[in-house]
Amino acid sequence: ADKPTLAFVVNGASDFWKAAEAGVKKAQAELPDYSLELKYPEQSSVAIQQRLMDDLVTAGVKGIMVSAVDPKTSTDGLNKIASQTALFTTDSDAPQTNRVAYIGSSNVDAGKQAAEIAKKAMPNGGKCIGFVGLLGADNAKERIQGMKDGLAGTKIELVDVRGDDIDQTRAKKNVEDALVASPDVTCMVGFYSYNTPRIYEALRDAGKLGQITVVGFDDDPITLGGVKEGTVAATVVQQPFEWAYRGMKLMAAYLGGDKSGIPDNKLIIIPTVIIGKDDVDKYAANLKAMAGN
Amino acid sequence: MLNVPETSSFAGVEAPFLSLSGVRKSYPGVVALDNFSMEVAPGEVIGLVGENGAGKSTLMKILGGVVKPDRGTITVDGIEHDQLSVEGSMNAGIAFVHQELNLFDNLDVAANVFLGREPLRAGPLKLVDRAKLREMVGSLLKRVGANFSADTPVSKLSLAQQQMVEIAKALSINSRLVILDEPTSSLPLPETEKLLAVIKGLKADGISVIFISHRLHEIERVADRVLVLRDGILAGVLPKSAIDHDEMVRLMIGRALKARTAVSMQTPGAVALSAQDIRTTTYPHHPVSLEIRRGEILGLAGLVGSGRTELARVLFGIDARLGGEVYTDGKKLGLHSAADAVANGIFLVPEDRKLEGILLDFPIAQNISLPDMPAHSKRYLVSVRSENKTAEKQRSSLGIRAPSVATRTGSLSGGNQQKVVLAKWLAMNPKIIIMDEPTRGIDIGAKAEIYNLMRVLAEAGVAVLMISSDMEEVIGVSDRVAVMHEGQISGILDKDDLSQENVMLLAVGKKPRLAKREPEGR
Amino acid sequence: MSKKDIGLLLLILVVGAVVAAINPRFLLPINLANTSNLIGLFGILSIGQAFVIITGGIELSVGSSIALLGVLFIDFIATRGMDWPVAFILILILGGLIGLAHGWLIARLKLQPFVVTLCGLLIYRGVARFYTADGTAGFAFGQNFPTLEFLTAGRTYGVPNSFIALIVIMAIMWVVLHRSVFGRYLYAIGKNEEAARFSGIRTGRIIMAAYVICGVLTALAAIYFAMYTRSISPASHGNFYELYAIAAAVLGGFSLRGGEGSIVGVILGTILLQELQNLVNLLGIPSSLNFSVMGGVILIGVLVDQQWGAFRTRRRLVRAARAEPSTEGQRN
Amino acid sequence: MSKKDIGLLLLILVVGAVVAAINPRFLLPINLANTSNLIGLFGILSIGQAFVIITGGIELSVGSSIALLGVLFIDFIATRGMDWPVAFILILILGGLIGLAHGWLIARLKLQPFVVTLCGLLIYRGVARFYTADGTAGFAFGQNFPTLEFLTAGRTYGVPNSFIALIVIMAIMWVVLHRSVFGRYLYAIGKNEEAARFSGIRTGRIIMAAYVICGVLTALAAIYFAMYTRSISPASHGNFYELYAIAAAVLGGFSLRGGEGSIVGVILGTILLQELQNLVNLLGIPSSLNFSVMGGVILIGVLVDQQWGAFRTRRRLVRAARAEPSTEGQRN
Ligand SMILES: Nc1ncnc2c1ncn2[C@@H]1O[C@H](COP(=O)(O)OP(=O)(O)OP(=O)(O)O)[C@@H](O)[C@H]1O
Ligand SMILES: Nc1ncnc2c1ncn2[C@@H]1O[C@H](COP(=O)(O)OP(=O)(O)OP(=O)(O)O)[C@@H](O)[C@H]1O
Ligand SMILES: [Mg+2]
Ligand SMILES: [Mg+2]
Repeated sequence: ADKPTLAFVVNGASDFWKAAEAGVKKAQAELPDYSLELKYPEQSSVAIQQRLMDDLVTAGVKGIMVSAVDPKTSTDGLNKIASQTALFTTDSDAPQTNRVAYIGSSNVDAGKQAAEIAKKAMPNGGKCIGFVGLLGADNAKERIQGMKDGLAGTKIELVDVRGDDIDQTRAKKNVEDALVASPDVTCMVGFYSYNTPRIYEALRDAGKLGQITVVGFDDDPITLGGVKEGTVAATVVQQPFEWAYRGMKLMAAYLGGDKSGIPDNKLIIIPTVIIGKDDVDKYAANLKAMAGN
Repeated sequence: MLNVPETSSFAGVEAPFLSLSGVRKSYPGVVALDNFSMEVAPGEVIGLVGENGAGKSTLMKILGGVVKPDRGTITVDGIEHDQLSVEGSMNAGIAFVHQELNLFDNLDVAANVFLGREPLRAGPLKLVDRAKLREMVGSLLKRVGANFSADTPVSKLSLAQQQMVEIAKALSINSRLVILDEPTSSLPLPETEKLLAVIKGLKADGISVIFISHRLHEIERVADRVLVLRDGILAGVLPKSAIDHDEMVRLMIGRALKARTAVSMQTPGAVALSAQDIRTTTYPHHPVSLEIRRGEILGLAGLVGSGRTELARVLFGIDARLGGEVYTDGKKLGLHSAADAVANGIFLVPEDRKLEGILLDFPIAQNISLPDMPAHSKRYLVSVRSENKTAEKQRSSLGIRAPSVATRTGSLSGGNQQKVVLAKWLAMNPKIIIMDEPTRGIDIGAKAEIYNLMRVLAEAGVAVLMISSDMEEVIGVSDRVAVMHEGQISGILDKDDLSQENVMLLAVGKKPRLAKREPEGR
Repeated sequence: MSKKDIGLLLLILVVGAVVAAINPRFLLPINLANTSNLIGLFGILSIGQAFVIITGGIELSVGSSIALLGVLFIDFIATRGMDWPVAFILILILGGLIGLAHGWLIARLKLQPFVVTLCGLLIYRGVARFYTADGTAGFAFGQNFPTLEFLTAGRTYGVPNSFIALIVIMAIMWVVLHRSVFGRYLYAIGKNEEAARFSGIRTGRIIMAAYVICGVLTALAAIYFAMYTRSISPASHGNFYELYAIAAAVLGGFSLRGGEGSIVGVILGTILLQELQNLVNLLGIPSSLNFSVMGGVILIGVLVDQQWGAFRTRRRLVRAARAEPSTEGQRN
Repeated sequence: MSKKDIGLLLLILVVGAVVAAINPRFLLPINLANTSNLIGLFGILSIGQAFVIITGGIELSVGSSIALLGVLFIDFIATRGMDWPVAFILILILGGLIGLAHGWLIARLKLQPFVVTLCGLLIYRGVARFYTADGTAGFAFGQNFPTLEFLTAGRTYGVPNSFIALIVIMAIMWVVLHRSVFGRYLYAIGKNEEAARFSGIRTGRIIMAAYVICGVLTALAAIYFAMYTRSISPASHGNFYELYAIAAAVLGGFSLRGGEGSIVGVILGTILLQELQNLVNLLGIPSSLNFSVMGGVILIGVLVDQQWGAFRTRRRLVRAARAEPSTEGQRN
C-alpha cells in the first residue's frame, strides 16, 4: 500500500551528513513515487549499522545507499543486504561486494589535494602535525596516506597525527599540547570536519593565528570563516549533497529498470574540491541555498 | 499469681508523662504486641522483661517512632497520638538506645553522640561548633565511665565500647524518658555497675527510664516497677515491693524455672585444642597459650577490650595470627581461614550476629545449612529436603520461635536470631566450639536451655570455650575459667578457686586469693 | 518463574503486540530470527555479568574485553592462520584469565570491583587499539571458515545457532545458580560476605570463580560478536556493552548490592532490550531517540516493578493488621 | 591532608618530575596553564560526583548531561539570541532540576542510583541528539561573547579563569563537606542510611540535596566545556566523562560504598588524570594507548595505596612483636 522506500544509511551522527540530508530532501521532491529517508545508526559501529540495515530490510525497503562503517571487512554482511535489496555504497566503497554501484569521492585524492594546499602555502617547506578523530578509520587512513603521497619529495613533512576518539575536548587539548611539545611545527591539518575549527580556536587562544598554516577538510562554518579571514589556508570539501541527491535519483531510476546511469566500472566519482579564499563566498552561499531547500 | 490490672497505672500522684493504651502491632504471621497499655510517671524506672520475641523491642520501637502501631493511642503530656514519628518522639524528649547497635564507624565518637543535634556556630552556614561538641561529649563519656576520648574513631572501638557510646548518646538528649533496650548485653560487670548508677542518677533528676534486660538481677536492683510481657501481651505488673527474680521468671515463661544443671562431675578427657604462643594483631607483644580438654567448658572472662574476641577470631582462622600455632588432638593445624577451622571441627559463635552470625535475608533453614552444604547436597546440587529436615530438628530442639523454617531470619527477635546461629553449628556435631557471648540478648529460659546444651555437648566430649562478660554465667557454667587482662591470660581458676572476686582481681591484673590445695587432691 | 519475571514477560509481550499491530512485519520469521540472534549474543554476555552482580560486584570491562578478544580471535585465524578450534579454546582461556585476574585483585587484594574493572575497561580498549595500530581486524575477501561460521552465525531450521547456544548455556547456568551449592554460596556472599566467611565458606575462591565464569562467557560472546560483524574496529567495537549487560540484569531483577536475581530474569531483560532496539528501527523512530527509548523503558519498567512491590507489601500489611489501615507513607 | 592525600600528591609530583626530565617543555607556563584549564573543568565535574558518591550513590548521567546542557546553552545564546547571563542561570537551574529528579527517584521512590542515572545517561544523550537532529551545535564564525568568554575561557595573569573557578568552588565545598552539619550528615548517610534516619536526620532531603549539588556543578561544567570546545556534536560530546569523574573520586580515596573521601582527594585525583593525558601527548605516546596509560596508572595507584597500607600495618605489628615474623598469608 505504501510507497516503496529508499534509505540512505550513514556511518554515524555528524554534521557532515546534514548536506546529504538536504540532498535527500531535494531528491524526494523530484521522486514523488518513492519515500526517501536518511538513517543514523545510534553509534558508529559495524554491529549496530548491520542491525539497522537488517531491520530496514525487514521493514521492506527497496533500496539502501550506505556509507559503511567498515566496508573492507563487512563484505558478507553487505552481500547479505545486497541479496535482499538494491545496495549502493557511498562515501567509502566496498568494491568486493555485490553492490550495484559506488557514488562518492576518493579520500586518497582528497588527501592529495590537502598536500597541494600545503605546498602552495609553504613553498619553503615545513613540518606538519595532523589531527583526526579515529586514527584507524578508513577515511582517516586514506586521507593521511593521500596527503603523505602528495607531499612525497617536498620539504614538507607530516610528522605525526594525533587521535582524539571524537572527543572535542581532547581534540582541542591535542592541539594545545602539540603547540607545547613541538614548538617548531609550522602547519596543522584537521582531517575530520571538527578538527579544523578546534585548531583554529586553539591557535586563536594561543595568539598564533596566521603564524601557522592550517589545512582543513570539510566545511564547518568556522573552517569557512577561517578561510575567508585568511587564517586557514584552504579546505578540501566533499560533496555529500551531490552524493545523496544524485545517488537517490540513480537508485530510483535503477529500480525503475533504467540502468543507463551505472557506468561499467560501477564507480561514480564526484570529485572533492579545494575551497580557498576566493571561492569561499560562493561556496557558502551555495551551502545556504541547499539548506534552505 | 499477682493480680493483672487492665492498665498498669502508676500509683503515684504525678500525672503520667507518657501513656499507651490498646496498642497493637502485627507482622505477617505474628502478633508482636496486642492490646498493650501502660503509663510512665516522671522519674520512674520501669523494668521491662519477657522472653525472646515477647515484643519488648517492638514496643520500644513504637515509642521511638520507628514502627507504626496498627491500633491504639500514645499519649504524651496529655496529647493523644495514633503514632509517633522519629522526630516527634525526639521532640517529646524520648531518647533511645536500640538493641542493635547503629553507630557510624566512619565518624568519631563525638560526631556520633550528637548526630542530628550538633551544636552550631553562629552564622547562617550551619557550621559545627567542634570545640563545644568535644567538650560536651567528653563529659558524657566520663559519666558512663568510658576509657576512650571523644575524638576516637568508632571503627577503633570494641562492641562493648560502642555500647557505651550509644548510652552516652541517649544521655546527651535533653530527655524526659530514656529507653534502654538491652544496653548491658555485652557489658562486663564494672561497666554495668556504672550504667546502673547512671540510671539512678537519671531517676534523681526526674527523668523516666524504661530498662529492658535479660539479666534479671539488674532489673531487681534499679526498677521501681516491672512489666512482664509474654507473647505480646502484658502478663503482669510487679510493684517495687514485689519485684523478685523467681516471680519475674514465672510470669515470663508461665512456670518456674528448673534449677541450673550442676557442673559435671566427670573428669575431662584429652586436650582437644591447644594454642601455643598466639600473637594477635591487637596485642602483638603478648603471646597467649591455652588448652581446652574434651568434655570441659572453659570460661574466658575479662574486661572490655581485653582481647578475648580477638583470640577467638584467631583460633577460628578469621584473623591472621602474627605468631604461634594451633593444635587439635595434638596435630598442628594449617589454619589460614575460617574454612580451615570448620574443616577441622572448630566452630565459632561470633560476637556480632547481625554482621557475622547470620544472613538476615536468608530463610532460617538456609542459614542453618550454610556451613554444612556438602552434607546437604548430592553431586554439588542442593537437597532442600535435607536442609529443611535438619532445620526443623534444630527449631524444635532449641525452641526457635518462628512461623516456619522458611521465615526470613531477619524478622526474628534478637534472641531467636542468636538461636539460629547456635543451631547451624549444633547441627554439625562440633568437636570444639567457641562461643563469644553466646547468650547475648537471650532470655532467661533460653539461657538455661543453652547452658544445658553446653553441658550436654561437653558430656558428649566436645570442648567448649565460652567467652562471656556475664559474671554469673562465667561462674555458674564453666568448669575452669581463664581470665584475660590486656591481651594476656592473667590466670586460670579451677573450680575450687572460682569466685566473683577472684575473676575480678585477675581481670584487672591483680593476684587472686587461692585456696590452699591438698597435696593429695584429685 | 517469580512474580517479577512474569511481570517482565508480560511487558515484553505487550510491547511486542503493540509493535506488531503497527508494523506486522515485526512478526516475520526473518525479523524474529535476526532479533533472536542478537538476543543470543547479548544474552551470553548478560549471564556472565549476572554471576558477578550476584556477588555484589560489577564487571565494567566487558565491552573492552569483547573488542580485545574479538580482535585477537580474528587476528589468530585470519592473519596468523591458526586452526579455529585452537583459537577458540585459546580465547576462552584468555577470557578466563582476565576474569581470574579481576577476581584475584578483588577477592584477595580487596580492591573495589568498580575500580578494578574500570581499569580493565580502559586498559583492554587501549591494548586492542594498539594491537591493530588503531586499524580494523577483519577477514580478507573470500576467507571462509564453514564450520565456525555455521556454529556462530548459521541457522538450524531458521533458528540462529547463537540463540541455541544461549538456550544451552542458560540451562546449564540455571542449574549452577539455582540448584548447586556454588550458586547458594554466591547468594550468601552477595547478601553478606562477612557472615558467609564466618560460616566457613571460602569466599575468595567463590568470588574468583564468579569472575572467571563472567570472563569465559564474555570471551564466548566476543567470538560470536566477531563472527557476526566479521570486522572489528577496536576503537568502537563493544562500546557500552557492559551497560547493556548490566541493564539487562537490573531489568531482570538483579540488585547491584548483590544477592538477588535469577537467570530467567536476566534473559527476559535481554529480550526486552533487544525488542526495544528492533522497535526503534521498525517503527521508523529517529535513531537519535534510540537511547532515549531504551532509557525510558528501563526506568518505567523498574519504577512500575518497584511501585507494584511497594503496593503489594502495603496491602499485605494492612490485611495482616485486620484493622483500619494507619500505615501511612513513610517520609524522611 | 590525610596520609592518603599525601601519597597521591607524591605520585603526582613523581610522575611530573619524570615527564619534565624527559621533556622539559612540560613545565612551560603555557602547558601548565592549558592543563590547569582542563583540571578546572574536570575538577568541577568531579566535585559534583564526589557529593553523590559520599552518600553511597553514583551519577552515571554526567557525560550525557554535559552534552544536553551544553547543546542547550549554545543553542540559547548562539541561535535563539538569549542574553548569556539568563541562559547561564537557566542552565544551572536545569542542571539542578535533573539532579532533583534523580534524587527524588532515589530517595523517595527508593530506586537504585545506578539504575536511575543509567537511564539518565541514555535518555539525555538521546534528547540532546534529537534536539539538534544529530547535528552539531556551535557558534557562527566570529560570534563573540567577550565577558562570557573571559569568564570561562579567559586567563588572569596567565591563570585560566576556569581553574580559579575551581579553587573557589573547592573552598566552598570543602567547608560544606568537612565543616558543616550537612556534610556530616552526608557521611552518616553514606555509612548507614537506616541508622541516620533513626538519628532523626531527614535522609531523603539530604540525599536529594547531594544530587542537586551534583546537577548544578555538572551544569556549570557543561557551560565551561561548551565554551572550551565552542561546538558540540551531541552524539559524542562528554562520552565517558562520568567515568573520568568517578575515577578521579576513587583515586582520591572515595569508596563507592559511600561514607568516605575528601575534597582535597578528589581534586588530586583529577590532577593526576589530566597529568596523564598531558603526558601521553608530550611524550609522543601513540594516542591509542591513552586509555591504557590511564587505566594502568589508576590501577597501580590504587594497588600501591592499598598494599602500602597493608604493608605498614604488618611492619608495625611485626616490629611490635619483636619476634621473627611468621605472618602467614590469610586465605579464605
Ligand atoms: N520486621 C519484622 N517483620 C516480621 N516480624 C517481626 C519484625 N520485627 C519483629 N517481628 C516479630 O515480632 C515479635 C516480637 O519481636 P521483638 O523484637 O519485639 O521481641 P523482643 O521481645 O525484643 O525479643 P528479644 O528479647 O529477643 O530482643 C517476634 O516474634 C518477631 O519475630
Ligand atoms: N583502649 C582501647 N581503645 C580502643 N580500642 C580498643 C581498646 N581496647 C580494645 N580495643 C578494641 O577492642 C578489640 C580487642 O578487644 P576484644 O574485642 O578482643 O576484647 P574482648 O575481651 O572481647 O572485649 P569486648 O568485651 O569489648 O568484646 C580490638 O579490636 C580493639 O580495636
Ligand atoms: Mg529485643
Ligand atoms: Mg568481645
